Amino acid sequence: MASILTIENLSFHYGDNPAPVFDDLNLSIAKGEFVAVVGGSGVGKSTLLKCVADLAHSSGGRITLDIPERRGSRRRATVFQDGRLLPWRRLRGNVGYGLKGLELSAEAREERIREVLKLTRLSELADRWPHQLSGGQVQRAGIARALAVNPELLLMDEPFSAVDAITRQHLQDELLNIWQKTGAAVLFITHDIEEAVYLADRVVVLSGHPAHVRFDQPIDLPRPRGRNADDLQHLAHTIAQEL
Amino acid sequence: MASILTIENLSFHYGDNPAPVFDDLNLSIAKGEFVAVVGGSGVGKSTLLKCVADLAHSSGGRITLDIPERRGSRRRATVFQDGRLLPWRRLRGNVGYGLKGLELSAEAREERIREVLKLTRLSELADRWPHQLSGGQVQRAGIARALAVNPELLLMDEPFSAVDAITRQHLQDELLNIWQKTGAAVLFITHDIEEAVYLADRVVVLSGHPAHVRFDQPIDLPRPRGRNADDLQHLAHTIAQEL
Amino acid sequence: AEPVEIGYMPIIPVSQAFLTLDEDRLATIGIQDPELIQFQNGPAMVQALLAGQLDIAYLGIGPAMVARAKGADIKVVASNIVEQISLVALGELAPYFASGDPATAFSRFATDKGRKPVIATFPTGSVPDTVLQYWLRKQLQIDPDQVEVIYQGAAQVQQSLLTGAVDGAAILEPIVSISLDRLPDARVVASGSEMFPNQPGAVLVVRETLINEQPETVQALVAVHAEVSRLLREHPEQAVTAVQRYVGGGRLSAAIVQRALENSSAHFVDDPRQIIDGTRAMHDFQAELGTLKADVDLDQLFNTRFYETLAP
Amino acid sequence: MRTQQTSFWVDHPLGRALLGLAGVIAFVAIWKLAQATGWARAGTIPDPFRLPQTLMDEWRSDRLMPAVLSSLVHYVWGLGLGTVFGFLVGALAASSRWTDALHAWLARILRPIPPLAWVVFAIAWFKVSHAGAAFVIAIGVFWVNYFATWSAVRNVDPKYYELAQAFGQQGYLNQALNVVLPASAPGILSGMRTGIGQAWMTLIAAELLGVPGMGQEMNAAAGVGAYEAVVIYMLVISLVYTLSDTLFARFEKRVLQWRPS
Amino acid sequence: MRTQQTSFWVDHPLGRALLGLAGVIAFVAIWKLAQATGWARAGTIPDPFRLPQTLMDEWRSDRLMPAVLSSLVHYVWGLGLGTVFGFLVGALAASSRWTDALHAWLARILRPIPPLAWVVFAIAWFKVSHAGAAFVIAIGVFWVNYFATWSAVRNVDPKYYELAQAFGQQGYLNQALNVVLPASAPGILSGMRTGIGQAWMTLIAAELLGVPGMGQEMNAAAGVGAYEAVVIYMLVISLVYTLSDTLFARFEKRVLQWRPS
Ligand SMILES: Nc1ncnc2c1ncn2[C@@H]1O[C@H](COP(=O)(O)OP(=O)(O)OP(=O)(O)O)[C@@H](O)[C@H]1O
Ligand SMILES: Nc1ncnc2c1ncn2[C@@H]1O[C@H](COP(=O)(O)OP(=O)(O)OP(=O)(O)O)[C@@H](O)[C@H]1O
Ligand SMILES: [Mg+2]
Ligand SMILES: [Mg+2]
Repeated sequence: MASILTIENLSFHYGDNPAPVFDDLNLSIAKGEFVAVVGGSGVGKSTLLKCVADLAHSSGGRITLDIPERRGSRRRATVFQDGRLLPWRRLRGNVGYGLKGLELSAEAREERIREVLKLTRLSELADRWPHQLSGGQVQRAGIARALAVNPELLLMDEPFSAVDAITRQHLQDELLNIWQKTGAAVLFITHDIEEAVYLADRVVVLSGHPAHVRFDQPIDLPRPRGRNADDLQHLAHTIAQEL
Repeated sequence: MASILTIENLSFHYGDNPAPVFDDLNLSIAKGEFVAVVGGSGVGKSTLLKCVADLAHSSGGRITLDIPERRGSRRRATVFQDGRLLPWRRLRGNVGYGLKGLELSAEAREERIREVLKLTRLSELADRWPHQLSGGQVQRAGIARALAVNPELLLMDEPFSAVDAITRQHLQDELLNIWQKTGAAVLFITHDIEEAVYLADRVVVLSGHPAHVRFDQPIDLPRPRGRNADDLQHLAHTIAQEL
Repeated sequence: AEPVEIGYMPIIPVSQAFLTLDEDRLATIGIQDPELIQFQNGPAMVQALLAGQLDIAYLGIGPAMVARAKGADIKVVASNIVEQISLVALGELAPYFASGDPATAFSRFATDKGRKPVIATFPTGSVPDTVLQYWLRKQLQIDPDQVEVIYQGAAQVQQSLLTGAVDGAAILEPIVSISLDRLPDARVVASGSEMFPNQPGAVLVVRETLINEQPETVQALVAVHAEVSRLLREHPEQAVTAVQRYVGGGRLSAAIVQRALENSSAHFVDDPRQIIDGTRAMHDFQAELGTLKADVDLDQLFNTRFYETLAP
Repeated sequence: MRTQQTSFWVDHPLGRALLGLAGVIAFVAIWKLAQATGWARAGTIPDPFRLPQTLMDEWRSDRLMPAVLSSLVHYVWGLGLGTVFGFLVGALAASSRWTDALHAWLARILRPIPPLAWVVFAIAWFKVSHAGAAFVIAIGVFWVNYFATWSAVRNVDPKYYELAQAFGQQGYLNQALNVVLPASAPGILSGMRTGIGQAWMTLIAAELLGVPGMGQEMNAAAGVGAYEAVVIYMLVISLVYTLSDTLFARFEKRVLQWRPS
Repeated sequence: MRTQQTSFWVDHPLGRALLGLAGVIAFVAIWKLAQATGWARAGTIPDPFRLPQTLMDEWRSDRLMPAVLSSLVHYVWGLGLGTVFGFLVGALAASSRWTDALHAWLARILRPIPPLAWVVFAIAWFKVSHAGAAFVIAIGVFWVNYFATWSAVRNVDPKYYELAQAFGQQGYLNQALNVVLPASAPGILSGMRTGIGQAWMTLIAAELLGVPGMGQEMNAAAGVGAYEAVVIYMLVISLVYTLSDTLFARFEKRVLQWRPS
């Protein structure tokens, strides 16, 4: 299948820190593929996401995106690890932040916002300021904002880390739902290996300094998958060994 | 055993929001007890912690702390859900933030900082500014800061949510270690029920609006516990049913 | 036609202006609804003249020279006042003038008090400053370093005298009269005629275009000027109401205004020919001091024709 | 356990007003005392108890209202223009490195020129007119806003730019309106509020130009030692200032309602 | 994919200096043009090409250096005192609701009083002295710092106070030094930088008091129509200002090195 994202020989280091985070990293994601990335804290997962989202200047290598522009949707959208709501917009305004410029009618916009708020179970809080939300609510708002723009490539940085188990399962299933419906590719960073195996087509393990792809495990389990199925648990165990 | 913390008929609502988060909440923690709190996103776990840490003004009820002052340690210390490092202090300075006023010699202070940095595996990053840290590193710094003051009551708000599985296990075990050595009481908020069961003497489930203690499960498993032991899994399952 | 613009400063030396601005007198001159602009200092007035504003202006001879030198097409058609600057001394300094030769007063003061007397005046190059310097150097013929001169604006000189921050000031009316009124031990220790005989003060200037286009208006203006000058000389008490309205924004008591006018009455000299020599002397002295930056052609500054028509 | 403590004195508007009044009364008492005990020489500072009389005099002689109205014209225009341009230039300089480099030296040359020196140029350009006075006032206000805006815009947390970039909102104007402006609003508004006072501070200097107004009246009154009148004009200015400052504080609070407090 | 773009003109110090120079040259060109074409009336604005000669004159006649030195005394003291007190009062008012309420009215009364009006009081209190001039300068600087500090302290995110509370660091001084001060440093420093320019802007007014210095020389030169000399003094002031501003910008950068950029 055609690659939607190709990372070749990527190298990167933070301005004042000469030690590179990556030095010759390679990764590609096919159209419609769900790739999960796991790895130790500080290995460079968020940095990788930043590079893909074009928020950081790589010092070498190439990142190629092969995504056509489509009306009403962005090529990429990012769920940040730190939530990153604009404190001067109410929740509704934050969720709709990416919609400007998408050539949507006002109703279509409203509809999208309503939809993602419902999906993330935030509808009742739409008029709150960000500082009036709990940690998990902020995180869900970040997810809603990214889903609202209907992206072709969805970049998610530990999107479910701050929500309770029930909400998490709900959001996982909604995400799979959307992914299957829209055919978007997903780059999903998580610390929860079972989550990775439950969701992804492929789990990539990053490790080392500078970081490289240590392990790349296709998950061929049929969908819908059972969360506690033995084969899933087994795969998760295999991957955990590689961490 | 004597209660170190007693919450009686606590009621609370946020300034501009008339709907109470709690209305008649009761909870107590014995000296040296490890209590885990689980509950849905937005139910009021962080708010409860804030009340106990005396960071919020309750609108009714009583919170009694029965902790004597001890030289070289604080009565309470908090690990915030959002990390909350001071951006103008380097990591080392953040970790040592609570030590001032504890009547420790300069060497003893240095020693404590060194110890907790080592424990949270941050020693090499001690001279970084907070904005130069990854999400998990910020979270670990928050943990280190709280451990450094050697508290009698440790309040932790989803302290391990942003670290990878390996680091998480390491930190869990270090926490248990410290808990057993110091005899401190711990109020531990988490979304991971297995984690709660693995760590705690008692798991408390909060739910409802206003929130109340829906379920209070003592965990009588002998320590050290096996992470994948059947009885642990079984208890976790029971609790998950209550969520 | 555009209204005639008349500029003035609200000070006693241009008292003629306040009398002239009376409705009836303006009608005689043939000026209807003039635009009046009140200035707080000379430099602003010079700039306004240079910028092409003001058809008629009452201002000090110093600013008039500067404006002319900088290229403003103005002519002095009449004088307002001469010898209007006096030296006011306060309690500590005044006795030294009463008890002996003024030329040694400052040194005797310095010997007794162990410090130089402090005299306030307007900024370097201003008329009061020039007069003070002239007095020290030419009249008393003493070393000007015997006194410490400080340079201030009108409000500050006033305040310095009242608070005793200085020992004296070379200054104009009405500050002289106010000081004498409020400070019982203040004295005028040198009058204008002693400090700089025939020293020119404020003048009436008219723009050349006005002279060329409406000579009859200018003639009438000068005639009225002469008339009110005579009034000021002979019956200063009759001018009090008009002057009081302008000087100090109308906040001075009639008594002080009257005192100031009476003190000055002999100095309201309106004949421009009488100040030509004084102006030259002043110009030369300023050149000597180096405070005169502008090169002014004095022959071009005066236009005595209108006054001569009145009093050949 | 802490409970919500409120105090009448600092929380209730009336309490605050009374405290404020207490501050003013203490000030006037010290003033009168200085005057009465002769600690300050007679005649050198005004007598607070003679102020009401002076106010009546100024009012009756028809000097007060025209001066207030004329000064208000200078104030409103000067403040408006100074604020708008200070904000625009500051924002432009902080957000475009080219503009910044191009004007950096010039700003440093022009910045310290005092309002009194600008008066000379104001006359050359605007003659003696309300426009000239407004110009001089605008200069003073300009720099305060310029620096406040520049600094506030420079201090915007880069993580918000990342966000804008990530959601395709990086058009200059879009980013300016949706990110830079709200993020720097606290600093910018603080500068504007400083400017509201700065404009009055420059009033005397501006009206030395020769245009009528409260500055001119103050100067004239000081020139003849009428210090009570000077104080009256100051108090009138304070009154107008207090009004505008209070209004602006309200506005500021509304705009910044998103802040946690 | 973006790559790190650097441009000689805006990144290299030399490039920036050249751009800055270009800005100044353009300015002088417009000025000379205005003068030469008579767009500005003859005599109303000085001739830029005669400035070097004037500079030599001022230097040789031994007026320049004493004036510079004397003004520097006023400047340093005025700026120093104004900054320190503005900062202290602003910080106190913002952090204690009692102080705030007590002084709120008084501040609003005193705030708009112009430096020129303060000169009158300066004479009464300090006679004609350097102290008086420094006082007048300090007033102008005071308010700028007062507002900047007040606003910066008020805008500190409350989550940091929570943190201080949670770790037993709530002593007033401790919290001030470890939380309030660093959190509000960007705003406070921006105010201080504004004050560095403000102090020079108040110089003429301050020296109207009667103390020698550049302000007085400018005033005298303007009085006799020596506009070139006025410009020379302005340029000298600009030079000193540029130096102090540059030094302060360095200092600011050091203090704020913790900021992401
Ligand atoms: N400042 C505030 N003003 C108003 N409501 C608030 C404020 N802070 C939190 N809330 C609301 O109070 C409720 C409890 O919040 P809290 O942060 O305690 O939740 P939580 O249990 O910690 O959730 P999470 O697991 O998502 O962190 C939430 O519904 C939240 O929206
Ligand atoms: N601005 C910065 N300057 C210097 N180093 C940085 C900066 N930001 C991150 N780093 C370092 O780069 C490394 C990779 O960071 P990154 O945020 O990508 O980690 P991560 O894999 O997302 O970790 P986590 O799971 O903890 O979020 C870390 O060691 C971190 O300390
Ligand atoms: Mg990360
Ligand atoms: Mg929470």
